[in-house]
Amino acid sequence: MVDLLYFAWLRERVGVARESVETSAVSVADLVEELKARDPRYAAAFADTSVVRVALDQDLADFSAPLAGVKEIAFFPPMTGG
Amino acid sequence: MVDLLYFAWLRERVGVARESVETSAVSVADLVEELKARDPRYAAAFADTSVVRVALDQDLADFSAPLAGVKEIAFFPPMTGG
Amino acid sequence: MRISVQEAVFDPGAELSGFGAGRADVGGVVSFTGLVRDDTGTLEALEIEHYPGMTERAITAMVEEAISRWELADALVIHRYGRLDVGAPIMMVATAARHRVAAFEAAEFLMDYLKSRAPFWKKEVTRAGESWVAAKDADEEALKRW
Amino acid sequence: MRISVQEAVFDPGAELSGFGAGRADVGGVVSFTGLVRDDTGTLEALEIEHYPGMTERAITAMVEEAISRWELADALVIHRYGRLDVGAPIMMVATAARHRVAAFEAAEFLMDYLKSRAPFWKKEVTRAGESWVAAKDADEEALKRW
Repeated sequence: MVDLLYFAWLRERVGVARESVETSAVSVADLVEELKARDPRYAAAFADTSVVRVALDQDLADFSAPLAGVKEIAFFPPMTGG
Repeated sequence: MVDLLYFAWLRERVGVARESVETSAVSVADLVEELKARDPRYAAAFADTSVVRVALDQDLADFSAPLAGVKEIAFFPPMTGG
Repeated sequence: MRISVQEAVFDPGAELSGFGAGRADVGGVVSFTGLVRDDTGTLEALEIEHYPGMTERAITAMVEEAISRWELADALVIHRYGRLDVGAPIMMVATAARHRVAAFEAAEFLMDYLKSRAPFWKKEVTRAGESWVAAKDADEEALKRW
Repeated sequence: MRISVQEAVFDPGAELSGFGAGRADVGGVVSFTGLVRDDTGTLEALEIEHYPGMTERAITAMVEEAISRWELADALVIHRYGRLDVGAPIMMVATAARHRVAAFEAAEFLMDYLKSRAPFWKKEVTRAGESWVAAKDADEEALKRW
């Protein structure tokens, strides 16, 4: 089981802020494909992954990053702090 | 009559902060030569004019600037504000 | 160093008071305060969402890098989340260094990283509706200078 | 805008409080505070001489140029003269603008000009004696970027 977190408009499109999922995806990109196939809400959220950022256990990562050992995966739009 | 002002180490070398002089010098450079000829204190103060700045009526000027109409001439080292 | 991620409003002046002061090895202190701006006259509030846990972690890493790179004597970051009024402070950065150039550069570095690498998202709430603020290409570009 | 050339000590935090705040057109406020630094552990005081009249005139011209060039909403310059203790504030600049880059640039422009174009002269007083601080070539060079 891995925790998925969504922020900002990704949270709004997916409809939840946090969920736990069972997955055998080996990379972030694989997981995103799995989610998109599962429900139109995910397909809408991940329609354009060029505007989606990902953090693995609270560190920014690439979509090609492996998921082995990761407990918390967060998806969000480009950050707008400051 | 024109007022001459000296600041920082120029003031210390000339020995006064302010004085009024009668001069027919047409430029700052002419005035400096006149002063240097008058007394060793001025010769010491103006020994290296590359480290002397001048303001005419409180505006920075060049040594070649004309003195016509000027009431206040200030000599000082490069500024160290901030 | 002090890092605070908070909902409460703060007073930038009170935060600056005493920061980097009274020590012999600090020649310059720079502060930046970001405020809620209303360009159109229709903004009711700014809502800021963040990622608790990662936020503090990401900011700590930035501040530690700034301290070591510019040999800062001290650094401060405050960043708010939640609902913010027009004109209110959003965040603040302060840096203390021996020389002014280091203090300025470190503050600008922190601002550039907070903009694009700290997990905050801004939403503008107007009478006409709500919209997420889009990240600017210029902000991403700004990171390249460091 | 506010310009103050003064002998009295001031509190940078108190000066920053309210500066550029509570208005809808300001997105960023930058402040710089210069403090008396003691690199050798022998400094007893910094003595600052200035040219009354020209000082205010020169600073006003710089601030007016910064306001028009960066479309500042507000600007503040405080600069002390007389005898200053180690760790005490020497001077302060603050700028308020729509965007952070303008506020940073305007503050750095003012600092660069105050360093080399405002008629102040610093003397270091140590137990071993007194010496005038020499202007740095780097400070004169810094003006070229503007």
